[in-house]
Amino acid sequence: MDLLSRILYDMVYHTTPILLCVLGGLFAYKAGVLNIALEGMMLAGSFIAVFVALQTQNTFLIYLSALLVCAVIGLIFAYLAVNKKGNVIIIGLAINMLVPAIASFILQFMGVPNLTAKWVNPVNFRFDIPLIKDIPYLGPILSGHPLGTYIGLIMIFVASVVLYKTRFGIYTRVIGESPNAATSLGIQANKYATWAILIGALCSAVAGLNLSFERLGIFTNGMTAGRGFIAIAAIYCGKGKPVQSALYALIFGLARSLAINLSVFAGSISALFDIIPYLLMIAILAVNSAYEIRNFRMRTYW
Amino acid sequence: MKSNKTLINLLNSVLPVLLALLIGAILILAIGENPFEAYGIMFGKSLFTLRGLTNTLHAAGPLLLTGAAIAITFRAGLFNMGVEGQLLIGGFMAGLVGAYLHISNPFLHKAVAFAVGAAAGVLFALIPALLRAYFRVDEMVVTLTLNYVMMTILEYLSSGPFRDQGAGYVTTPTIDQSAMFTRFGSTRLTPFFILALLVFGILWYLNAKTEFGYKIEAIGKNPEFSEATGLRVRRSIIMLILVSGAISGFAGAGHMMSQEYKYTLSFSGVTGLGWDGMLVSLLGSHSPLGIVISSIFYSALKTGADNINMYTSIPKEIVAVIQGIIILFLSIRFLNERFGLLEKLSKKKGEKNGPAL
Amino acid sequence: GGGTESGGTGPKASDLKVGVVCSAAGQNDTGYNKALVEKVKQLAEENGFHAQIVEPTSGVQNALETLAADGYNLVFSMEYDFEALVNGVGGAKPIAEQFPNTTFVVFNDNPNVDEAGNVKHKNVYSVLFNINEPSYLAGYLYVLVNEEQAKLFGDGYNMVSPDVARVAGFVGGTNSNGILVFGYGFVQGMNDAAAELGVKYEYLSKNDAGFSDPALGSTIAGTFYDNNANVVFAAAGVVGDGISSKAKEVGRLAVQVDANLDEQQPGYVLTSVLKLTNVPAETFVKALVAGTLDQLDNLQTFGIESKATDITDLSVIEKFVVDKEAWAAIKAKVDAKRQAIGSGSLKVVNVQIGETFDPALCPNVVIK
Amino acid sequence: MSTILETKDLTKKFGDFTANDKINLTVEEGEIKAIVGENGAGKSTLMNMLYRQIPPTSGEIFLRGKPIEFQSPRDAIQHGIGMVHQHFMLVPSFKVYENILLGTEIPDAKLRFLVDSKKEQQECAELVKKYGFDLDVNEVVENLSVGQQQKIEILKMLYRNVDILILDEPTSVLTPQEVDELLLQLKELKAQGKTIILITHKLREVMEVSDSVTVIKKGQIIGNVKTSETNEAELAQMMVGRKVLLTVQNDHSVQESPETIYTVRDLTTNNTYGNVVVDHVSFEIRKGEIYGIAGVEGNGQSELVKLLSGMMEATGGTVHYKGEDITNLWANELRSIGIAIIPEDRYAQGLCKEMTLSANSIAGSTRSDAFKKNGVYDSKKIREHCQKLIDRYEIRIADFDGTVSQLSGGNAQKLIIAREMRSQPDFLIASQPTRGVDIGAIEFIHQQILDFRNRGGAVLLISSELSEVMSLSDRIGVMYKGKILGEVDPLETSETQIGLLMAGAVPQEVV
Ligand SMILES: Nc1ncnc2c1ncn2[C@@H]1O[C@H](COP(=O)(O)OP(=O)(O)OP(=O)(O)O)[C@@H](O)[C@H]1O
Ligand SMILES: Nc1ncnc2c1ncn2[C@@H]1O[C@H](COP(=O)(O)OP(=O)(O)OP(=O)(O)O)[C@@H](O)[C@H]1O
Ligand SMILES: [Mg+2]
Ligand SMILES: [Mg+2]
Repeated sequence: MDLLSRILYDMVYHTTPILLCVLGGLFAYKAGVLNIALEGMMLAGSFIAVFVALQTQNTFLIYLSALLVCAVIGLIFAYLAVNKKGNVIIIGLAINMLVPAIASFILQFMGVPNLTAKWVNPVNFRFDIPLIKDIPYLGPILSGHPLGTYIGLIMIFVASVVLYKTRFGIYTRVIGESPNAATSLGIQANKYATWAILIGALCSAVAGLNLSFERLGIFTNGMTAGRGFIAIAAIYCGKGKPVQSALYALIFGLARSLAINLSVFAGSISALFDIIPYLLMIAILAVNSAYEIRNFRMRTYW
Repeated sequence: MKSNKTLINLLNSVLPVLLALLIGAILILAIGENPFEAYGIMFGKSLFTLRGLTNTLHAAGPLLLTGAAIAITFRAGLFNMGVEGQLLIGGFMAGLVGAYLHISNPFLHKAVAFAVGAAAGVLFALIPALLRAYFRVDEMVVTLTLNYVMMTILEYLSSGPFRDQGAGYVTTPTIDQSAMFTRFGSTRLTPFFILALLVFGILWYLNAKTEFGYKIEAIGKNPEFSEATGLRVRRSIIMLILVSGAISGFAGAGHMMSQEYKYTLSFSGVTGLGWDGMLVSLLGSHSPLGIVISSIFYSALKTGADNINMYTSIPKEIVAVIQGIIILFLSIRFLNERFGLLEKLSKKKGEKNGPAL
Repeated sequence: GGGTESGGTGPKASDLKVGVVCSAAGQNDTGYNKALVEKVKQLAEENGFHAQIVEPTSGVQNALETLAADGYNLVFSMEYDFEALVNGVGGAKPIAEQFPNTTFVVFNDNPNVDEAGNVKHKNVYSVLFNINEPSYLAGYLYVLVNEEQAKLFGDGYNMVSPDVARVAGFVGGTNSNGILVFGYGFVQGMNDAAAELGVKYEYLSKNDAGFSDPALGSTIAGTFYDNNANVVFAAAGVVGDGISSKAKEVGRLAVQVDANLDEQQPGYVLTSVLKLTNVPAETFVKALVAGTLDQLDNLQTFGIESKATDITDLSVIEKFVVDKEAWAAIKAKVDAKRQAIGSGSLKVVNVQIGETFDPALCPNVVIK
Repeated sequence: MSTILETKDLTKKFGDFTANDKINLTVEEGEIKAIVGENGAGKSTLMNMLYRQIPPTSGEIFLRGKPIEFQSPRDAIQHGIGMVHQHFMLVPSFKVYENILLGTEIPDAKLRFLVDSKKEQQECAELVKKYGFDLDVNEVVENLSVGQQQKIEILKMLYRNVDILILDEPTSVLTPQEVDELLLQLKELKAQGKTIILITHKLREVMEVSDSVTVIKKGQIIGNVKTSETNEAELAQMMVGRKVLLTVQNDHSVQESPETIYTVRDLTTNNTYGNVVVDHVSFEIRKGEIYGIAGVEGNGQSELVKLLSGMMEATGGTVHYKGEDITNLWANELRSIGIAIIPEDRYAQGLCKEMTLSANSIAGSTRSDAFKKNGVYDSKKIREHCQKLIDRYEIRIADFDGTVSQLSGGNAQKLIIAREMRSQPDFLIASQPTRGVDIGAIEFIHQQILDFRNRGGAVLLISSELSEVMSLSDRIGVMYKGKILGEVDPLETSETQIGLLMAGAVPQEVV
């Protein structure tokens, strides 16, 4: 693969986990719940995936268990945040603390630094999409990825439809934007908020699974390395709109891919490449809202 | 009524801890260890021995400050998540001052380091502050992302330009003795803790007794009202974020000069003092007294973890688990203002002789 | 108290207390801590003394102080953090001075000497490993193997033929002498082999990959393999796991460090550069039990002859090679080099003890 | 006519405060029932219980004679009871039709899980036509005027074809035109057989549309009368418990001094979308004069007030006060030179609902030494100050240490006025001072404004309540499309003439 197409391929590769978190997390965002536990949920997903992969080679089981565990975490979050009206930031931080703690407790117990499922060979999880792979330039970039990536890409479309074309999506947006309207019409805010959070959890599961299992067959504690927070940032930048938010996720993917692919030539300074996506995002945000408020004469928009 | 409220608040913070400890006990039993011994050591050696207590207070110092830094912004409705980054840059700069500026006068040396650290915090906070105030950019996103930017930059600086070449791992040179806080006797406690208390006290006073506090409350609860009644919201927002940045930078500098003495990639610990501070502040529901208590409680947990793996064969990870569970439970109120049952009571008696409260 | 002292040499073994303060990687790392911890535990079993393993959460300093204050006789400090121990911080006296009855052992550096080169504290021992030497062997081995790849590797592999390119990659955790020492030894080994065969090699490196993110490791390795490297030398903790799995993915080779990780991805890990901390552990504990610690030199260097540092016996990769004669020949050559190093006739640069690496001395390796 | 809705000893307690006390309300089928009462009397609470927005503490509700136990507003709607809240419950970013159908979306014929927005738009368009509203169902709600938004609320209920429609203060935010329109529509609905319960503070409206009136005071029903058998004065007396002057005695003979104190020249600004909303507005106010600005809501009055109260920046023009240029000064600066402001929205700009009474009582003068002892706040002084305001202005409170949210609209408004007057200003900007406030309070507030004028103060009065402007002002400027179309003297101008101006007719025709 030549450098350019490699960079683009890696862009997709690095975007995947963030993209999944974004598309899952934006439901909670729209429902007015700040879910900073994406990070923890993703880590849980990546842990369980490899952990189960050590017991069985049944991929279905591996996916299932990762999804289940994250669903449970999601439900806990939802119960505390929605039903118990707990402080979402505390809950989120707590989960982000708890998951790695439990993981390292188990690692400690097993007496290993990290989990490696030797039977996993990432190549076997990549597959080409019949038609797409033959598209001249796009083919090699979009094709030949693991399942998680395709789920992510499809989710962009799915999320858009669900959010704007189904009752669930509509109500989710309502309870976030004007809870009073929801209650005054007897829309059960709690139910929809819970589901919104749950979707985030499930997507994080796939994200984590992609990170640890599909890519490496390895789990190391803290391997999510803040991707969950990046996802939140992306969601906020995209105002929770699926396509926009996905684009922001893509920016990160691109910058990350650039950083790594160019570092071979750039040397140690390449360490600083990693900050490009963040600065880029902030710049975009600033320009965006600077444009939005260009004829703002109001002094009270805080 | 009032006393009742405080009782409930107390219960609301004690119950979760007990519950979490219970779960922890089960875990410890499960791996065939003795919970009582574990807890005995965990709390005994972190609160009820001089060495332990002083260790705990020592660790509480930075948390007090980061907690306060979070509180003043959160209460003003500003979701400032940048304390971690501001603390890091503060600590880093203080570290440079400590290592490269050789000021023989220990007092002066520390003063300069603090000044530089706080200033660094302020400058770094300036970005989200201005973006928020003049461009309406969501401060949460900006601060959240800038944390990573700062971590990356500092990692580069500490492993490149400012690296201690002798060292076998990434670290800046150790700061001069003149920049190190000397401990009280054999304890780890240093004058920095007193300093932290002092700063905290001043903030508390300003908050309770001056327009500073009024601004925070008003802007937090109704910015439009605040603007209409002449509080100059834009200015105030900038001011608050910068103050928060200053405190965070100050905390970082203190941590550098009283604990770390050099900038390493694990400068602010596993969870990060900034994030710890956010928890401390949230758990203390942003109230001064609450923050004091929760910061001490939280650092007791930390030193407790240390003792567990210092004196027992129980993996320290289990303490982290308990820690997480406690915080998880603390996030919700187990009891509402009037206990659940009293609520029902008042419903029943309601018709006749008014509610029970 | 109680029992009579055995031959006046220190207290009874059962009264002894040995502590290990692990480095950040923890006692279950890929080998550096683990090997020592397990040996200490085993010896504790055999000699019936108490061993305490500590993964410090509030600083090495606090851990050392606590153990010493608790009257531990021997404390291994695995972390690269000597300031408090040797020089003292925050106005406190050096820990070594505060607790003269405790013996401290530190690794990977010799901080215990002043400008004049005199030992500062009698009760502080420094352990150095000459991992530059096995690294040399690894580099030497790789070139030989790479040149013979056609004979050695059957299907399942996807090497870049020497006629296309001759490349090796190196991934280090941090840009420090402790890490670079691996790379330079490796380069020197490559150079000698390349010189013998009259070929030129390229050497790609990323020295700041950290020690924690295998995903990163795998991507970096990926870029190296894309640039025609047939081997990537991983000296970056668990980042290496990602590199091995990448090697397997693309059907090429990795070289690991610290413990014997050849089984990590059998057939795709060429060898591991061993750094066996259990050897020094045994030396010191035995001395402690025998009460002969003070007879040891305060600087303990473990070279290839000590068996504390070496490359693996290659038994794992051997199962995968096709042409056994060619393989035997290669092994013989490597053994010869091992002899030469052991006997001191071959000198490998060791940047960890302050020597400087001069690329000019390795004309056959182009360092990118 | 048969009874359609009936409550028996319906009671609501908030903590230890009884908002509704054994209410026995009877509503006949097909009538328009008006419910009046002072702020905080318990009207909204009662309605919220009928609609099951909040659960009753005790008591029963009978619908067509049968007792009903609703669990949620949804139940209420299904049983044909709909409510339009005083504070709208719309989703700003949603389109009109989406809001109307919220909760009863139309599923796609084939793919059941999708909603059929095509069909939805059609149905809503038809609905709008059927009831003769003028609305674009594809418009996004946040760009609509308050009046239009209210129509959506009503349509929301009509779509769910409720037989009983509850409206809580529907007119308090409407322009005169919109009010008339609404009242017509209510009659129309009644003609179509709907039963309507109408809460309002405006007795004129009560007399105009209602069939019967129920008066609530302090959470209890103190009277049920047929509209035909009563009059405004009587109702007013029932509500407040004393005689009320429905229009204050404005002694126009009080001569304003010739000295102009406040001058606005060509003031101009634009809104967020960049279109000019205040367009070269000029006027001047003399000492001892009330200058009224009349105009249909949404013709730039709000923006004008924001400009003059330091909440908005002018793109052009100047404002002079006592000779000095105060254009684009900030609120704090305006206050420091003796300008008092009664803002348009009491809960948005005037008060902070979640802050204590005393904290609100020092708003705007937080720097004043009156509340400090050696440099820092002295809570004793502050509390005394607050108590003074409460006593002097007879503000009805439940808990002194409680928050402002305990106050009813009227009392909340009183608190603002008390606070602003306390600073002894020379110039008062009063915007919609009596919106949503009961007549007792209205009388009081009007009196305050006049007294201030009579003490030689100057007042800028902005109100969409034409009668209010007419009765208080010494001069009236009429705003239309951001311009001041003309200035008239209330004494020799009729409401219709002003109405013409408000509708945009050019001045010449009037003078
Ligand atoms: N959720 C609540 N909690 C506590 N008190 C409340 C609550 N809602 C209303 N009240 C109190 O109950 C009383 C009646 O409130 P309600 O809304 O019925 O008044 P209202 O008649 O609608 O007044 P207005 O004419 O201003 O609308 C008020 O004094 C108010 O302070
Ligand atoms: N949670 C609450 N606690 C105390 N009082 C409340 C609460 N909610 C509403 N109220 C009071 O009940 C009264 C009626 O509420 P409502 O929403 O009708 O406002 P209002 O009094 O009519 O004022 P306005 O008509 O100007 O909106 C108000 O005084 C309001 O402040
Ligand atoms: Mg009301
Ligand atoms: Mg009202």
